[in-house]
Amino acid sequence: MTVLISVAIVAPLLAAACSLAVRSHPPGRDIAVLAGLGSAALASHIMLVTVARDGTHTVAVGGWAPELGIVLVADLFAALILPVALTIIFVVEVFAIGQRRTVWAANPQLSGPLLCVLTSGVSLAFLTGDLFTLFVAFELILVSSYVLLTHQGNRSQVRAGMTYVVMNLLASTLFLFGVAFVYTATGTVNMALLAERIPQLETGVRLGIGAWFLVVFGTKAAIFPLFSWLPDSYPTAPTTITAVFAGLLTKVGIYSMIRFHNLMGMEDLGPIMLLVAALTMVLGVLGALAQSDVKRILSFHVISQIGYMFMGLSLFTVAGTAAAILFLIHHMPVKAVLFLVGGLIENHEGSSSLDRSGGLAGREPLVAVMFAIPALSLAGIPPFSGFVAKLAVISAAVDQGGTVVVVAALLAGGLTLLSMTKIWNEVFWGGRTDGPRPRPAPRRGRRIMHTATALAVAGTLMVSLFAGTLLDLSTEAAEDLRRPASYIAAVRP
Amino acid sequence: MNAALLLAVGGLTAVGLYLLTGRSLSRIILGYSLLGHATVVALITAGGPAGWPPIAGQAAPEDMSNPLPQALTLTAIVISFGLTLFLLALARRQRTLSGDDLVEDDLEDRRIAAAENAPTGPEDPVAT
Amino acid sequence: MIFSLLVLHVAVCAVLARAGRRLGRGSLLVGAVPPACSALWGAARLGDSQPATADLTWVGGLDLAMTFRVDAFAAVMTLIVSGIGVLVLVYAFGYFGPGTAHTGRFATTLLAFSTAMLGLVWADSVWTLFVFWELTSVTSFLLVGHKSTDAAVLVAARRALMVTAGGGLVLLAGLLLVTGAAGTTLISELAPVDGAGAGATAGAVLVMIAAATKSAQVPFHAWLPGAMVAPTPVSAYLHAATMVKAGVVLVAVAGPALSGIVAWRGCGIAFGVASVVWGALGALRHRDAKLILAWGTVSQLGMLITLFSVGTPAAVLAAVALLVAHALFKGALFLIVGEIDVRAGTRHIDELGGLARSMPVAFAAAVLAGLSMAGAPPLFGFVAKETAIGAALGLEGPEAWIVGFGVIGGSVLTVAYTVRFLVAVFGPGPETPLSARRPALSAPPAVLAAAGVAAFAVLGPLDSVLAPAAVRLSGGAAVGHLHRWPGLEPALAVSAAVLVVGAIVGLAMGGRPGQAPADRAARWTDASIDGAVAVGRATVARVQHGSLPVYLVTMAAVATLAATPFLAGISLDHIVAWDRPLQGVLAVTVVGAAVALCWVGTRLGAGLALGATGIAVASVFVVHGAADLALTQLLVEAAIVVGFVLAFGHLSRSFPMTGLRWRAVRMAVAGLGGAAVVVGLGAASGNPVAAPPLAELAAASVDEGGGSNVVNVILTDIRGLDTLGEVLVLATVALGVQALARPSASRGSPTP
Amino acid sequence: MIRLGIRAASPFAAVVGCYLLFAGHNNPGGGFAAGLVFGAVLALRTVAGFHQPTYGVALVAAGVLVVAGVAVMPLLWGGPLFDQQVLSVEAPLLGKVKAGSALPFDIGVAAIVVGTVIAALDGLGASEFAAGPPARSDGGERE
Repeated sequence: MTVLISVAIVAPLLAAACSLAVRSHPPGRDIAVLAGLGSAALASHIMLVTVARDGTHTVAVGGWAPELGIVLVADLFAALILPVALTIIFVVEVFAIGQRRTVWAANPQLSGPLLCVLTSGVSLAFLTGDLFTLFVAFELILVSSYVLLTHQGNRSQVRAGMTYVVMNLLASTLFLFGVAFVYTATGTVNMALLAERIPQLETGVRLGIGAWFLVVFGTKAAIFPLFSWLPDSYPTAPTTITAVFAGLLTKVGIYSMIRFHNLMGMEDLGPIMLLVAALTMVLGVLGALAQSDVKRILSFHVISQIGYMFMGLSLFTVAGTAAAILFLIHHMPVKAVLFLVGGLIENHEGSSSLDRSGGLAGREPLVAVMFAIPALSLAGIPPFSGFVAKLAVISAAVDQGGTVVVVAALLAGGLTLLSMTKIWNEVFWGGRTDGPRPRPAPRRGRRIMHTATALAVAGTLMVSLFAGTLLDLSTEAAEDLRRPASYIAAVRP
Repeated sequence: MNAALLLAVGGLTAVGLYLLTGRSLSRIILGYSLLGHATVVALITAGGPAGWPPIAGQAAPEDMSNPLPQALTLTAIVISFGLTLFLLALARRQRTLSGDDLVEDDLEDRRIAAAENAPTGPEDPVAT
Repeated sequence: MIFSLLVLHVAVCAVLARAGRRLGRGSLLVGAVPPACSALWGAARLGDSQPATADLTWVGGLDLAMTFRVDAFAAVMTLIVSGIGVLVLVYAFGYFGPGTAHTGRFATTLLAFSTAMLGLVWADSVWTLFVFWELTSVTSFLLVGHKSTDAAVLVAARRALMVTAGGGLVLLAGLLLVTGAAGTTLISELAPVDGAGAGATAGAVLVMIAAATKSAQVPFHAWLPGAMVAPTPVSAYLHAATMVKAGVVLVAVAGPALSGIVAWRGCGIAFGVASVVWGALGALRHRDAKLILAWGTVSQLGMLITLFSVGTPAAVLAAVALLVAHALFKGALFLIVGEIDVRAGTRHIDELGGLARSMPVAFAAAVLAGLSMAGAPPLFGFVAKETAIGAALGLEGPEAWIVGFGVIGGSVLTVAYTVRFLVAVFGPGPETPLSARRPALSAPPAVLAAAGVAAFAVLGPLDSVLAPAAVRLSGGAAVGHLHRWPGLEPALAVSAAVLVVGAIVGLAMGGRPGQAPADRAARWTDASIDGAVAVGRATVARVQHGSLPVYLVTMAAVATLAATPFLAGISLDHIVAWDRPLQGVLAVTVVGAAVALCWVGTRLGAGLALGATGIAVASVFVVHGAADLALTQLLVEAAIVVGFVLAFGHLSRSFPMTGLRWRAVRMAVAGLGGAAVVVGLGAASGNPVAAPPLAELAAASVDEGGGSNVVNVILTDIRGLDTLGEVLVLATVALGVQALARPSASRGSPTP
Repeated sequence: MIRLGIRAASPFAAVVGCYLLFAGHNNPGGGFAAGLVFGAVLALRTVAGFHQPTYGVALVAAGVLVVAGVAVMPLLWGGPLFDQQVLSVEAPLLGKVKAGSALPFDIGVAAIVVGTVIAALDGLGASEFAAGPPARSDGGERE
């Protein structure tokens, strides 16, 4: 287990260093990156099998006791989400290799190593059982995302980068204040110990800490009213980068909330969180309706969908938490695929703007299919994964009698479908518009891009096919989260 | 808890926030630095009272200042140092592109807001 | 068998998707194979009293399963869905001339739709039904939008999808409530839930609304006439025979469980009667032959919804008969109009005429189908309508009046628009020139029309098939029988009167020239869809204004708000002024330096003030006993000041001024933010639940870490992982800084 | 005059850096501080116009390799991640140094810090600063 966890965290780093060392040699560079990302992804899959079979594993880094050192905890929750995330990054990197030599590509010398660093940060964030290490992991993810976002240095990227960087810097600052609050009240930053001690705090302090970390994690997760950075920044990055961001970054925030707020017993915040969830869902999708660029539409949908996960979390029931976890598993690949398809649209149409494209379904039926499946899934149309996830969230809410949030969720679902229809009608149907088109990717690159996207689409279909198993696992993970004693016992045997 | 240090934390945070919400990137960086100071002071304040430097052998453990927040803040300082460097580079890039260091509004957001506020004719049924 | 058939459908779909382009028009015939198999199987099952079932768990935790149950009613529906499906696919072979583009795609989608529809009528679990329900919406969207380069087509397709799939969302909510109240998700096990709580009632109403959207009931009907932009085979199949029946099927199968709920019956009858009348009026006013039929469909669907909602055994039997009759006659009429459209090049009734002579087969078929629609003997439509009128007359109370009005008034109007249609299209007038005859076009409608006659002829066996279906849908009650000749009853008199009055009205309307009515409902539907977009614009213009400072102020304000619970936990007992007096001095210095930093007008000066603040903070660390921290702080501060000067040194002009009000807002939020942090720290430290393990750290550092500088041991060993992350941040920054310095090294400049 | 001063101070500062690097485990200091001191030397030399080092990224890559290597090395003999191995070494000038794997770790840290400083010097245009007012034509595309 130690090996698996170490591989997931450190292998991408070694790959990044190697890739930087041979950065003027493209094949070596790509092989190093793919090897690092691939081995991490593989390790995470083995980890899932192991954890599902044997239960939670912990690794005391450096052999120190949890009171002193850092503990890495591979519980079922982490083991469920990590493979999804790491596989997405791997597939996106494959796509990126196909996208080379087009004007939409990221700089391969940088994007590979940076994706590796990001991967490492994601693994660390999912596996850590330490609040401060979580901060470091966040910073690792963020700093690599800052650089990935701005490394081409054009004007829109620098502008968007500033919004993104500065807002997240403030969030990180708030995180540190939060650590100070927690540390002064409990004398530790170990999550298991916190799960013991925070519920003992007096109500005001406990809720204050909970609410404060809602703001901290909520900014990363882009919930209402802290989402403004997202739609401004995501669309400006190269497609592959956006795919990773959209698939992963906000989810790390949701993940942290699901872990933190469940373990620390923040049920009292539930009602207000449900309100925030409803607003996030509806405002996100309304924002998407107003946009006229595929990548911007999809960016707003990230927010809207975050609302569903937040809704599941806010219910603070096993069913709700399980639904949120299942939604995470469904959403990450679906969103990444949609952005990859956005990249394909750019490649075929010369732009991701709705006004400048049309009739793609006739010319590239495969792209149309690869868009339709995740788009329908996003809108919650059966039999795709989004339906199961949405049904899980909504039925958990119905059990709790949350009428307002259910109505909001259904409304958001309908409007999501409307905005997907908008993309479909204007990009895939309709007449072809003329205009200057940049040179598309060469044939081989196109084949790689299509294969990577198709693989990812197949992945989303697998999520749907095995939704039953995944929901069972999610429920098991949610039971552990809702019963912190098991987590504590795993960390301090 | 130490009122003097609390004052420093509060003051640094307030001034930092004020500077951070400015429109000039140089002030944003100043604000971020101050906020960084504030977090560091907050963390060591959270760690307990002042004491001797935590070097084993030079002072008894009970007389030492709490080393853990110091280690945490060292990590935090280094991170914020790195991020400040990055912000500086971003600012320099912005200067190259636009000639000053002002943060610009998002153009697409502005365009949509403007389209909303401007009186528009009947909508094209297909475009919407 | 159920799964094998579904797999066969899907497999052929996949083959067509791959090879459709190569097969061209032939793929329509290939696509007819699976429906033919299903139809044969359905026909074989007709007499079987034992339902066929199949079950496959999908998501156990949510009771999501693919559960199918083909009972007497489902077998009848199978025959309609697949039988007409075969005919339509064959017809489409003739409809699309050789060399028409995208026929492969059309065949794939049509077959996919057929599969979804089969799944829907076979479903036993409500979630299975829901899955296929939404699939029919999506596939019908693709079919309606088949001619996708036309802007009007896109609007119609979007309208159809949004209404039917939006109805799907309502259905989702309704099903959750109903199944919650009933305690099962299996339709066959739904016990009557009359008198249950508000949840069940709300659920029933939502289910009824969903059915109304799918079955194009007023006021959700606008999508159906709009969907007539689709190729005629689609209109005949989806918008007459099958998909629009999905809502009817839902009302039918849910009827036994829900018809005890007054709101369910009331809603259904309201939707139904309104649609019967409004649809028929629409059919009387429109001048496009296809639209006449489409509006007629709205009317007929209203009749079906009414009868199923009423739910008495007689009404259910009438509804089942009408369901079958409608599929036969409306399918035939649509196909005939399609043939006329293809051969004459128009379907506007003003431009058509004299087709009775030039298209004798079509004429004969149209007359048979039309008379069946009008409910004239000796056709199956007569039996159905006769039973319906009888059922309406058998009701009591206010329901009797409303339903009676709907059924009888609707019948009159039906006769009227049928007569008008037949006269206008086939009657006297300038003969429309036609193109060559295509057998594949004329055979399927003739078959369907003949089936209407045959059904009347062999009513006995048919009754033995339909009556069990009706028994199933009326919750097991005895339903009586269909009669070829009901005898001299009030219903017969009413029927005769209906025919006479209707014919007069129809003939009177037929010759009148006029304008097609404006499609207000469609406009309203589109306006409400566009309204959502407009609301989106308005919202986003407020929320997402693109200004970073506003975002930051929002965030700081939210954080301040989040800190309010701390106020409840604050106490002052544990607060000391200072541990060492010097701290007080230094704290004031720090704050003073920071405030000074605010006042400095130039960037260079600000950089230096920043340095001063840093030094003051470092002194705080020294006093606190944090030597490493102080050292690092000084070094970092120096580096940052140098960097600041390097980056901004050339920009010597002073900071831009901002508005006074905005500055006040910033000051307020900043002050509150500072206070929030102080309150948070003060409250959190008030009553700590545990003390940090200081002695253990010091001991561990020496014993196991091998160093006496505890901080350094923590950094490199105990919390080495953090340090690893920290230096990786630096490494990444190094890459980023270099990339920003030389952006030309990176290829490309995406996004305009 | 300044250049001369910087030239003279460089070796001295380098020694200070080394001290911080090796002494950090027992006294204030450590890899980060040492790296910054080294970096400061390079920065001063650059600003003074001696030469601008260009091996920043390579140094960073090497540092990452070392640091990540130290982290996973214990796995080879089955220890946990970051398991500390302590050795006692007699070093000149510093006396007895109990150096463990913390030392290569600190060296890796220092390497990354120096690399970052070099990259930052490049990124913030230190050489331009030395050469006078900045040139606008640094290859950035204007839109």
